[in-house]
Amino acid sequence: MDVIALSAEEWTAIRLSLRVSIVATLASLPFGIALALLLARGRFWGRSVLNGIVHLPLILPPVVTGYILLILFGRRGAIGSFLAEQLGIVLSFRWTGAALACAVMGFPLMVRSIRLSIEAIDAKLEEAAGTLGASPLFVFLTVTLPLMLPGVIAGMILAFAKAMGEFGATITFVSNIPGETQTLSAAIYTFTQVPGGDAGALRLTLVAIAISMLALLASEALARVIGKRIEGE
Amino acid sequence: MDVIALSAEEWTAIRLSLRVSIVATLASLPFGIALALLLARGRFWGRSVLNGIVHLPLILPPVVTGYILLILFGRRGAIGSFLAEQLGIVLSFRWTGAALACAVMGFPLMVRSIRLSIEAIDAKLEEAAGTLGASPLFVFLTVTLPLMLPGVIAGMILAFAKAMGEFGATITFVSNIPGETQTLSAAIYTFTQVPGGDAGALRLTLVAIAISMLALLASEALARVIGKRIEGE
Amino acid sequence: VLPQRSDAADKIVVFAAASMKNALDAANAAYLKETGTEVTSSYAASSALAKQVESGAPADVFISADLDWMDYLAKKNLIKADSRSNLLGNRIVLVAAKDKAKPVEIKAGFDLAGLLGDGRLAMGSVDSVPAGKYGKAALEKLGAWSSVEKKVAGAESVRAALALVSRGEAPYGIVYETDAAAEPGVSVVGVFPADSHPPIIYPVAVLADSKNPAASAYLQFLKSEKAAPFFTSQGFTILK
Amino acid sequence: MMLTVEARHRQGNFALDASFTAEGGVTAIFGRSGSGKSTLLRIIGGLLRPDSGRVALEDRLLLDTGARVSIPVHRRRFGHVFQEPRLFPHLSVRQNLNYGRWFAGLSADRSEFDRVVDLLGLGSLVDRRPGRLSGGEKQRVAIGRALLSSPRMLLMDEPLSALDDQRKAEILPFLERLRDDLKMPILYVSHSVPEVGRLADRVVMLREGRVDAIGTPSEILGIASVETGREAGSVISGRVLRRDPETGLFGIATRAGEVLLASEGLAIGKMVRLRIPAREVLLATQRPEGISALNVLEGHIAGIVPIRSGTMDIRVLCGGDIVHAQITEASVKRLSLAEGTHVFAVIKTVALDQA
Amino acid sequence: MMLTVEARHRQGNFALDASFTAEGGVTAIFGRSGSGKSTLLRIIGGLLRPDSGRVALEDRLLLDTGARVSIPVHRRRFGHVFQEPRLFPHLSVRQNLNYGRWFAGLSADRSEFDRVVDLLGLGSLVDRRPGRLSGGEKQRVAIGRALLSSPRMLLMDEPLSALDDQRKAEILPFLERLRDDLKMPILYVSHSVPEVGRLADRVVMLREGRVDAIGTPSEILGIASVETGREAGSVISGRVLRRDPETGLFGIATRAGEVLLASEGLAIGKMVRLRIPAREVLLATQRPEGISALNVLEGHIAGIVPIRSGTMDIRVLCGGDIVHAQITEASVKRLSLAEGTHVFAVIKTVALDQA
Ligand SMILES: Nc1ncnc2c1ncn2[C@@H]1O[C@H](COP(=O)(O)OP(=O)(O)OP(=O)(O)O)[C@@H](O)[C@H]1O
Ligand SMILES: Nc1ncnc2c1ncn2[C@@H]1O[C@H](COP(=O)(O)OP(=O)(O)OP(=O)(O)O)[C@@H](O)[C@H]1O
Ligand code: MOO
Ligand SMILES: [Mg+2]
Ligand SMILES: [Mg+2]
Repeated sequence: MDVIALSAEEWTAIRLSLRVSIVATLASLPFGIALALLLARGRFWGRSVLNGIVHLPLILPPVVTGYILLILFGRRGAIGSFLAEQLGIVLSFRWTGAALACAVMGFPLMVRSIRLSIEAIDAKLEEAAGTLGASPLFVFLTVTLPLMLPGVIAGMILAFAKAMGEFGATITFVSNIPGETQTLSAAIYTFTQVPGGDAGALRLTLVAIAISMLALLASEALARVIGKRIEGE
Repeated sequence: MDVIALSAEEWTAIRLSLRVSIVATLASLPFGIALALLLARGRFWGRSVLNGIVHLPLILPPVVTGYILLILFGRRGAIGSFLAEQLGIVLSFRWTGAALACAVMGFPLMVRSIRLSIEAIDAKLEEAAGTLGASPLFVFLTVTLPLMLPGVIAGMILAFAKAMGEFGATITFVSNIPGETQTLSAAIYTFTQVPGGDAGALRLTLVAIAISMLALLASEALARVIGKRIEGE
Repeated sequence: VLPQRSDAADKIVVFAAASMKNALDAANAAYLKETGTEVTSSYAASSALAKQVESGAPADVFISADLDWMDYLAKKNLIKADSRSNLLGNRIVLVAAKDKAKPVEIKAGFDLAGLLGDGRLAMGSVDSVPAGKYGKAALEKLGAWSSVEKKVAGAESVRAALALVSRGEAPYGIVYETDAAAEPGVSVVGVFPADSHPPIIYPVAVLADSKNPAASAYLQFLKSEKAAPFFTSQGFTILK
Repeated sequence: MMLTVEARHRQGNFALDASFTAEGGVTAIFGRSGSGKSTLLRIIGGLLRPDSGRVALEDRLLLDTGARVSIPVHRRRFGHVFQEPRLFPHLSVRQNLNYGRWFAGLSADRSEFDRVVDLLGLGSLVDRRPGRLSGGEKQRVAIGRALLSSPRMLLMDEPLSALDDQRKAEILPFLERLRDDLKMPILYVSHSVPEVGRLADRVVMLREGRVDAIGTPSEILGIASVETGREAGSVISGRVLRRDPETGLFGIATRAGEVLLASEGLAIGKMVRLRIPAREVLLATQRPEGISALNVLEGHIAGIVPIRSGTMDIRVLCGGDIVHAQITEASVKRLSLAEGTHVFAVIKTVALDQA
Repeated sequence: MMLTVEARHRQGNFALDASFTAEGGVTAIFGRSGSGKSTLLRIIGGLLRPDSGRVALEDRLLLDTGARVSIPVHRRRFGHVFQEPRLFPHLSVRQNLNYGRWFAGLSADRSEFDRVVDLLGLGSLVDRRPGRLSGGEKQRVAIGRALLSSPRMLLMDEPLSALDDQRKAEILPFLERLRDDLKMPILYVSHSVPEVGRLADRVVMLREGRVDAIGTPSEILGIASVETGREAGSVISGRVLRRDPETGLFGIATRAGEVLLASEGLAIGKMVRLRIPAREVLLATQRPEGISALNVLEGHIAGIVPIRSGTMDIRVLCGGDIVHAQITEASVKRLSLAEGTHVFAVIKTVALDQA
């Protein structure tokens, strides 16, 4: 099975993709939950605008998102230069930038899923928790959060899968540097751009599918366990 | 406001994008609902595999999805030749093909949202409907479907937004033919590929944002109306 | 392993048009063997790479698939003007699916529209993909453009255009000779005369921000006899 | 209409193993919390397929796990009032009420709708959504929804527990009419002895998933068991004999003698059932004089059973009916009551319920 | 502990405008379905902010819409038992029960947990999820959860309506102990007159969002109003005087004379309240002999009020207490009862409830 013998560079791309996808998913999770809460429960002016902004990465061609990221978070970008100078965080042409791009691209998917779950929660249970002495934060942690878990899981898996498949914004923002920003998807893309690259593209595609299937299966199993726990009512 | 003066070609791309996105969203909806039901309620062998396949377009780089579509639905593709010969449906180089590509790319998002909503439905209500004499189909139409509406709307808006932003799979599958398959996204992309195209890209990007924002606002308003109707419990 | 701004010396970072991957990977391997200097290449669309250079990418060398994006950087003084040269050339050819291939004489006034019938002409997108721009120029020069314009299917890349032809979606396509040579599903049925379109040139330059002293040596290597076989074997022509 | 039920089912630690038959009328299912009442109703209604069992209504087989027969819920057409309201949140009260009528074919009779809405006091609520109703209002809508679905049978799981006494007093006669006029079989889960005594033709007592006892209300509820607590009593039946034009009281001829009853609109000649709470029956060894109670039944003591410390259940055989009286041990001693003693059972007219 | 409530609130067509004060003990909220009971509890509990209003417990201001004061729910620490169970579906029964204890600080006393679990019969259920409980079991967990949260006050919305009589009989004394020993104020919504008569120190009668009447149970429930229906009665109080060693009955000294009561574990000298259902009181013009009823109170008729056709409410002033009797009009005529008539109120010992 020569097809599946992977080169060292390819292994690097796989490891990198995993790292990027996992970091992108986990790092965006708190923001995703916060925004989903804000959009589901908040009643403030500009809610629609915020909702629109969250959806932008979905609406725009990935290349455009990539350019916007480059302009904002690049070395010379408004936010990028601030992060670099004040916090020492450099995103441009780093794997962290790839993670940012993936996170941004998956963000609308994550927020929507979580928001849907929040909206399905019976507010009466939160009331009941309050009467038992739980402060709003505690109610959130012990009632709201566990009950929105199905949405959180769905959102995470969508974001992870998106991160595994995303390359348009990534390659535009942080380029396609092996070992640093060349994710699995970017590697696949590169293969599709050269003569005779099909076999390579196929091989890496199978790897991408295998990884994501494992993630999917794990998430389904997790969701089942949670579902079984809640079950009935 | 020269920036916003759009050429006739651009208007064509906008109209096309709207048509493609709307058709993609609506045409995939019944399949999306059916699959979401199957995944949420079905207990059959191969459920995980099916779930994986639905997620594939998310995981794979869009170019790869485009190639796969080409192989399957192209003139000589297994499905494409069948459709062309038996049903007279030609997808390649047609806007219908673009709609197919957009539908496929948005499908995992739609299915996930709907599935999440189905899983949040209280099965006790469906039981109650049954005791009142409603057959399973009727229960579905009068109880399940209305209660999963929030997820259906969320899924449709995600799919629509994705369709507006999608171009990788589309251009690979049906190319970039002005008036036939050149969507707004493809036009934006084209602008980004020529030096000095930034102004054009910006202009069309603003149009894309405006359209999607309108769709978002409409969907939010719709969801609010439904939410108000259900409210309480 | 983090690519620091390349004043960290020994490692060279090249931003190159995606279509050069096969040739450049081979050349880089040879360069490493010869000098012990590692070259990392980032392959993407020339447009993206140019914009990245503009926003401070840590690259030393840029190889563009057309002159436009190199000019774009030159205008902004982002390349070392004296290092710029035209590295490679290419040709565009007319291809057809292998089983349907019949030689076509490409000359002024040739009836491409007739050949296509109600089929499509696959080529790189004529506004955004360099091969598409060259193809359009050639067709205009040969007087065929107006009759085939409506039949053009603009693909996202030359590779995608090739796939359209080899899959039988389109009867004919215009692609680079380099790509056509490597695709078993298609045959070259005609070569566009060199004078029918602006010269197809892959320019190369060291970037203005590069502090890597090895960059110019690497450029010399690319232009040398030692590197030439890697390019010619992929179908590129060496420009002197 | 004969209902035959046989069901064995295990859920978690709980095992149901119950069988009974019930012929027409109201069958009350009685039992402590967790004894399997709702589970039994779910099985009969077709919502739960038991591990093994058989359910038949008249000659129609609804479930037979052995023969692999199982008529689906919606074809059983049993109006099911659940323990919680289960209203459709996306439909208005009116739509909820009408839901079952869609499937009931021609019963689209508006007067029926109006009658039920009126009975349940839902008039001002029909255009509201269930989310904006009070607890009792929801429960009433649930009852109405089941009633309006033209069911072949009613399965009611504590339907009146959230309602005030006055509303109960309005709904109970309606259920009685269903029972009597439409001959609709009703399975009725309740913890309320007065309700059961009044409605039920038959009581099935469940204990930990098994049928502990089955019989008429007077047989089951007369036994002052742990389950029935202080609400034990007797149920006797008789025919309406006359109406005293002066007092307006009805005279009911029972086997124990004539009994006076305050009621409204009883037809002469009609059979009625009377519930006599055991704790409200006084016993006297001589016919009491100058006393407000109008009903004095003569009989002999047929049995004395201690119920709880200091309290006895005395069965008095009057004519052919058994009247239970709960009195203190002290009184038993003081009056030297024993089996065979000739006694008068004194029952206040207002204490009598039409059952 | 004095609770002051004033609330005006409009929701849909319904307008609440209620104010009352309640000092310690149990305050029953009584009223028909839809009269605003749950809404009032929600306002007091801090779950609903009324259009305008004021709520204070002792000297602690909890809500004052005028002064823009509103203590959030979780700082009020009022144990709230809702009309529906509202259990946390993702937590086990044990975790549900323990939920409030996290916030109750040091009350992490296991014996308290065991006691409540025992009282409510939840022993075998603690490791289950709420989705797998019966209706009554859920309601019991909800009660336990509120009790275990060390509340400053209890708001109970029909807590016992889904429970069987025996379970009620076990829980009620526990609530009485909370009332008496911990002096915990309890607001108790119920449709059950016996429950209210037994528990409540005070009854607030709501009608269409307004306080219709407020007073002691005997004042309110003695009025045989539409709302209380047939369960009207009197509540009198007295001191435990002695225990008859032979019969085991307790003698209670009331202002109306000595009354015998069958009960368990009453301490000599303790104050108790007795509920006398009006329909169970017989009136006699001469002292009855040879009768099983042990309690005969002597008095004069203080008033006669017709309740419904054919039935009268007779107020008998015995000593200083009013005892209500419901008897038929026919009996009133036959015995020539009128205001001032000297009568004997005959009450069976078993009919007496300790309230
Ligand atoms: N969310 C709401 N919007 C509008 N009206 C409401 C809402 N919730 C309740 N109501 C109405 O307010 C009134 C009082 O409701 P509440 O729940 O307080 O009644 P309740 O006395 O507790 O009745 P029950 O005994 O049936 O539980 C009812 O008429 C009800 O229909
Ligand atoms: N889904 C379930 N899984 C396991 N056990 C269950 C489930 N549902 C109910 N039970 C158990 O089955 C027994 C019978 O439940 P059921 O609901 O029939 O009781 P019930 O008689 O209706 O009680 P209640 O009067 O409290 O409503 C109970 O012990 C309950 O704990
Ligand atoms: O008049 Mo009665 O018989 O005591 O109710
Ligand atoms: Mg039950
Ligand atoms: Mg209520």
